[in-house]
Amino acid sequence: MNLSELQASMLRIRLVEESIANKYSEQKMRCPTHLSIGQEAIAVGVCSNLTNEDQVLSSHRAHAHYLAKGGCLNSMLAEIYGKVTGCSKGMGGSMHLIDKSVGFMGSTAIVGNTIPVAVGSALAMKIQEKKLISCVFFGDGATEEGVFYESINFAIIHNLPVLFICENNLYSVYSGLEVRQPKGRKIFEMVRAFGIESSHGDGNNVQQVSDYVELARDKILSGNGPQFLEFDTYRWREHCGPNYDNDIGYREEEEFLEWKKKDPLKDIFENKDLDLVKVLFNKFNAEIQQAHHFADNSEFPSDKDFQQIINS
Amino acid sequence: MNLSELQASMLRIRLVEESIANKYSEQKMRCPTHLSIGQEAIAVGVCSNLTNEDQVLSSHRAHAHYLAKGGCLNSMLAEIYGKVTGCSKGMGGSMHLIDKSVGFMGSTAIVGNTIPVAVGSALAMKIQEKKLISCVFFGDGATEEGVFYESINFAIIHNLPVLFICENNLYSVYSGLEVRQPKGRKIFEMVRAFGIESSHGDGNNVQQVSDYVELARDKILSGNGPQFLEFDTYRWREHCGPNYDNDIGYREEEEFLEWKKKDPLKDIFENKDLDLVKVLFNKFNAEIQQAHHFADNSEFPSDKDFQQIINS
Amino acid sequence: MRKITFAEAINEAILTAMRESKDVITYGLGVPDPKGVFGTTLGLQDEFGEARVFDTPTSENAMTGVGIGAAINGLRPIMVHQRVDFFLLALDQLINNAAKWNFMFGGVCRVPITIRLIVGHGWGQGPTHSQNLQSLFSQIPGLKVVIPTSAYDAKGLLLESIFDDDPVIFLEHRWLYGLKSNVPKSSYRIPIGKANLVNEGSDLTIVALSYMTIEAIQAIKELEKIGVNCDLIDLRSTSPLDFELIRKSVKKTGKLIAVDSSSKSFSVASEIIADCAIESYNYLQKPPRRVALEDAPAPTSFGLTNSYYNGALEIYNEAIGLLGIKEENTGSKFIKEKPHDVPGEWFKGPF
Amino acid sequence: MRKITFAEAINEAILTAMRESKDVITYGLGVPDPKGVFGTTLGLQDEFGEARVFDTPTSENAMTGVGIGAAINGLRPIMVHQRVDFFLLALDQLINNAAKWNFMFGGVCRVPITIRLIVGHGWGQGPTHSQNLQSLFSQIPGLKVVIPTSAYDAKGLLLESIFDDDPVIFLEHRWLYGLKSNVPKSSYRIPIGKANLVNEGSDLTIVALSYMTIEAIQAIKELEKIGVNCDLIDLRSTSPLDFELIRKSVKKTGKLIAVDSSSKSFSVASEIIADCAIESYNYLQKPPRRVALEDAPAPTSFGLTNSYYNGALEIYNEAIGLLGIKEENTGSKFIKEKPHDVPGEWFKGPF
Ligand SMILES: Cc1ncc(C[n+]2csc(CCOP(=O)(O)OP(=O)(O)O)c2C)c(N)n1
Ligand SMILES: Cc1ncc(C[n+]2csc(CCOP(=O)(O)OP(=O)(O)O)c2C)c(N)n1
Ligand SMILES: [Mg+2]
Ligand SMILES: [Mg+2]
Repeated sequence: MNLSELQASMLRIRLVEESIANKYSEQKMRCPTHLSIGQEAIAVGVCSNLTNEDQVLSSHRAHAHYLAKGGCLNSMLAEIYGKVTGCSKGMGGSMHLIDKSVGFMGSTAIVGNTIPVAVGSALAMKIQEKKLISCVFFGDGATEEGVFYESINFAIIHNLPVLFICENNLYSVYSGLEVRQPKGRKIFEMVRAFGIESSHGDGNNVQQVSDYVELARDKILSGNGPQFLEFDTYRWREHCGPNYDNDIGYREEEEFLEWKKKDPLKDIFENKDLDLVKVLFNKFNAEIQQAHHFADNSEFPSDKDFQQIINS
Repeated sequence: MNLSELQASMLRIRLVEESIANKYSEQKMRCPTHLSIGQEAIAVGVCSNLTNEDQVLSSHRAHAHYLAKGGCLNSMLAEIYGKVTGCSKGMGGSMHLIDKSVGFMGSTAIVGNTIPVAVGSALAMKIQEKKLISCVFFGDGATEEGVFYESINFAIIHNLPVLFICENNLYSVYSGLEVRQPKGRKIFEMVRAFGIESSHGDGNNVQQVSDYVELARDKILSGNGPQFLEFDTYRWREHCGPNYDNDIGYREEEEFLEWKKKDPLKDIFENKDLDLVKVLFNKFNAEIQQAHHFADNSEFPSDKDFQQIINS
Repeated sequence: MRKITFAEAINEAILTAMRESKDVITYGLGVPDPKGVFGTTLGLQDEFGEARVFDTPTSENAMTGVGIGAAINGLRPIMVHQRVDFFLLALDQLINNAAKWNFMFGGVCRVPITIRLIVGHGWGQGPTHSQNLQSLFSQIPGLKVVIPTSAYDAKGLLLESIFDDDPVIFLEHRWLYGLKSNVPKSSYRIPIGKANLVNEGSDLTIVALSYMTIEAIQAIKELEKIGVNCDLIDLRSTSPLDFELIRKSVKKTGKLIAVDSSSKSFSVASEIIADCAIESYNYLQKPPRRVALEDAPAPTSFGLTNSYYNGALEIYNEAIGLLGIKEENTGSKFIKEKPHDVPGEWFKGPF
Repeated sequence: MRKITFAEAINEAILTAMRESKDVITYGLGVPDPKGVFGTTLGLQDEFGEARVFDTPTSENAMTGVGIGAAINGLRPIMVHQRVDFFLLALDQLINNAAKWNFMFGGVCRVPITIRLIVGHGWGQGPTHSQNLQSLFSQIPGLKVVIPTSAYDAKGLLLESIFDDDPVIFLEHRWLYGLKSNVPKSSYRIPIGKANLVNEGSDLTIVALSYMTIEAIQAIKELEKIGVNCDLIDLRSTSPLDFELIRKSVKKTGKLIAVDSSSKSFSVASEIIADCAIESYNYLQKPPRRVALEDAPAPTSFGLTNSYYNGALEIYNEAIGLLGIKEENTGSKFIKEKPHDVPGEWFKGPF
């Protein structure tokens, strides 16, 4: 994928997320919803290096990962609308996305708890002698869970094909790093001391992310063991929900503006070829509008659907 | 405490443990019992630097820590015999020792789960503005539990007066380090990357242990934050129970003999002043015999005692 | 007397306790943040400082152990989690340590910790943000489990819990937060283990808890209209559980409906019915009934939650079913003025 | 037919499963060590290699998640823990993930993991090495909970569990390990959810599980001597629970005793009695009874465990109490030839 394809993919995700933000107040998407606006480069930079058989697991903030991996947009929006056409048939909502056909194996709502699951996927790949990797996305907050540490430990011992991607956006809900982690902690350096190869990059630079991941995937597949990458980034909107919340006092407007300058999409917005950009906008917006239409007009799951799932 | 006091304390612990091993087959000590024979230097070196108000928490292998901290011998043996005169009135057995009068705050049977408790003790000391430290003993196996990592993280953030003592005896039950931790892992180096000051020493050299702990305690009390010490050592007998088990195949007799040469008590056994050694032996053996007598002749807790405890 | 919300009552209880004793500390992820755990911890850090009120890493298990360590040293920690579900990470510390500590050390070391856990409901909270685990906690000897309904009870029970010398699980249903009742400004306590007889009647005993009590109140009002008068017992705590009051009531009415917010098997409602069968066998005139959820995880979709959850209507229907009243005779209706998945019109998501 | 022990039957079930399908893997702390988890995992690593049979770090929570990840990729992991109690560290992975995974992804992703948990008993196992948590697991929708008694059942049920497509908690009572029964060498399966009618009689229904079934068998033999004939039902699994067989039996006998190895409140015994009160009300001739432990942690001391635990004698006494038979008429005795805290003469500790 060349630079403009990466950018197109980011733009599509941004527009999907903004459409959700815009329509959230219609109160048809009735579930907790964590937007990735501002963090698109990591999802795209990572997934552009994965095949459909490589696997991804993710967290509560999963939309970008799901879409970057190639997850079906209609199914994602329908899931957020709670419809039976959703990827989880309406059982899971925004925090429980899955599209096995493209190797997106699931996202869950409990911080950190897909990390060992991804390691287990890698274990299966190793036992089944597949030349694939398993990749898991999580935030800076998730690295505080003991299971994070336990999972990496096990992955190293068994030399498993797993890529850990930490999206460090400085916050866990409204709590900054200073109340959650030691001063000066560099996550990627700490984990290196666990015994895993690890690097750190600019999470708003899609090309850099992609380059790091390409290298990491190669290392994994040539038997160098699990790899860890930490990327700095920033969430633009509130932790959960569609709004901006720099006014409520847990972070400064300046900090936000500083990061907005580093918008992963800035190259596209500053692109001279306005026509090309316009074409992309129109194409994606049409697709997105259609997907909302699909979701909105789909049926809710019936009690029979529910029974079928719990009794299957 | 000068060298010979440290040695005397180790000898006393060794003799207590051997008395338990010798009498275990009488089937009066009816509970899982984890002996510390071979590991006495760490317990003694650490506790000789603690005051009665400093606190200690420990694990399933707690006899040495309890005795080194000054815990009552009669109460410990009575507890192992399941008697109401035991430190836990017979409710807990060998794995649940407590003697609050000397700051021994408890030992438990679940690997790693007193580590955060010790951090909580340190938190209380900080809030209550006491110039004390909290100290926790655990094995190499316990460092694999996520709660170990979480606890150190929190202790660093809050700069708590806690001393972590890792007794690395190479095994978790019958499992060697190679199946549990990455090759080349140095626990004390890994935790340094968490953000805690950390060192590593010879756990069979009581003077070295004591020197390290003296320094660490000073650092903690002068506000330098929590400290971590890893000591190498070796368990001589089976994981749980009174026997030797080098024959069953999880470790080599040579390894054992190698470590036996490093017996923390070798100075005392090689001491020229045979009379002094004899006096100590006799004194301790008399005390220990009396303590077994006390324990053996104490009453079991009654159902009334049990009811009183659960309804208190 | 002034009316305040359940959330305000919780906040006031903590403020009161922290003023009464410097041993009380409050912590948890988000405790000092601008939202203050749905308003329940607002103002605490300002008044009591960062040593006694603090945020935490996402480390549920260690933070529980830390609370235990503080508690055995004379502090009275209050730990808060935004959802019960997150606390499943801490069950080793809860069950192997907190619940057993005083026992396993022969009664010489109490653990006065209070663990506030919020139960999610509606607006797509789904399978891992709306579990009702009261019977899981209640089955562990050594724990107390408190589950208030009214703002008045919330304040009095939380104060009692904080000053109780044993570990207390304090379960707060998200939908109660906006409900108001008369709450004295003073410091008062409600004993743990005494249920509340919310309504008296001789035809039927209904036992409920937490938010389900609110639904049951609606149901018994409609039942009154058709001449059915109920004892309504709000449990207030599920461990200890006030079997005595229930037995007394069943002795009078001969009929029992146990209402629970959890799935039905192995529920608090099951325990109540079991006790009734054992202890009140001679007074029971009809088979008891259980109003509880199907044994399934909670679905997320708005299209499913209406039939998944029970409310006043289901309680009402079980009551008339039990009493043998034909449904067509009643004509009763429970019209919902708001979507079924929000606690009130004011709620617009997202959690 | 040859007789083998419960432990040998477990071992044979795993061997059989691993030969039948290369998807089956077995892991846990100590699995390949010389003791082989009380003999149940001996020989596995030799035959199937280090990729499919391996030891683990003491990381219960992650190792459960790893099993889930392997399971959603088509493997059938068997995870082993030497004690149930240690597994409390893993309840987030169990309850929030394994139990709900297939549901919360709309039924497209099953989790065929089997989790073997050993229940300690006696010889000072005490508060954190002998918990009986079957009702804790059973109350979680999405889990199956299997709890075999005989060696025959152990093999057939474990094979069924391994090849079941949902997560199964497999509870093995330590005292059953040495008991022998006829076990075919062949691969056979016993369906999960069907209880076993161990004995037929029309006077009384006794429902038991796991080791308590062994005690109940002794009790009913003595009861027979005084002319009391019992239906004895061994549950085999507590989720799903075979209510149908129990209802059928109670319809015949009109009397029920539910025997459990856990503390009494919120127990499996409670659930059985609740169901009986609801569904078999019209057939119940007497108040049902529960034989279960006091609501307290397990004490360690030999001086307490005798009265803490129930056995054949307590079951016998509840039976004659329920039937209104005067005790002095019976003269029955349950003489113990061994100390009460060991499974047999051969047992000399330490765990
Ligand atoms: C175990 C657990 N604890 C707490 C929460 C509440 N919670 C939801 S998202 C979140 C933030 C986690 O921060 P991070 O991992 O950095 O992800 P981010 O939201 O920043 O993307 C928290 C604490 C949860 N869902 N699970
Ligand atoms: C959570 C938990 N997992 C497993 C066990 C079983 N177990 C008891 S002691 C022990 C060994 C732990 O090794 P280590 O921490 O190195 O201590 P050591 O026995 O070597 O002193 C284990 C695994 C336990 N008690 N608790
Ligand atoms: Mg973050
Ligand atoms: Mg060790």
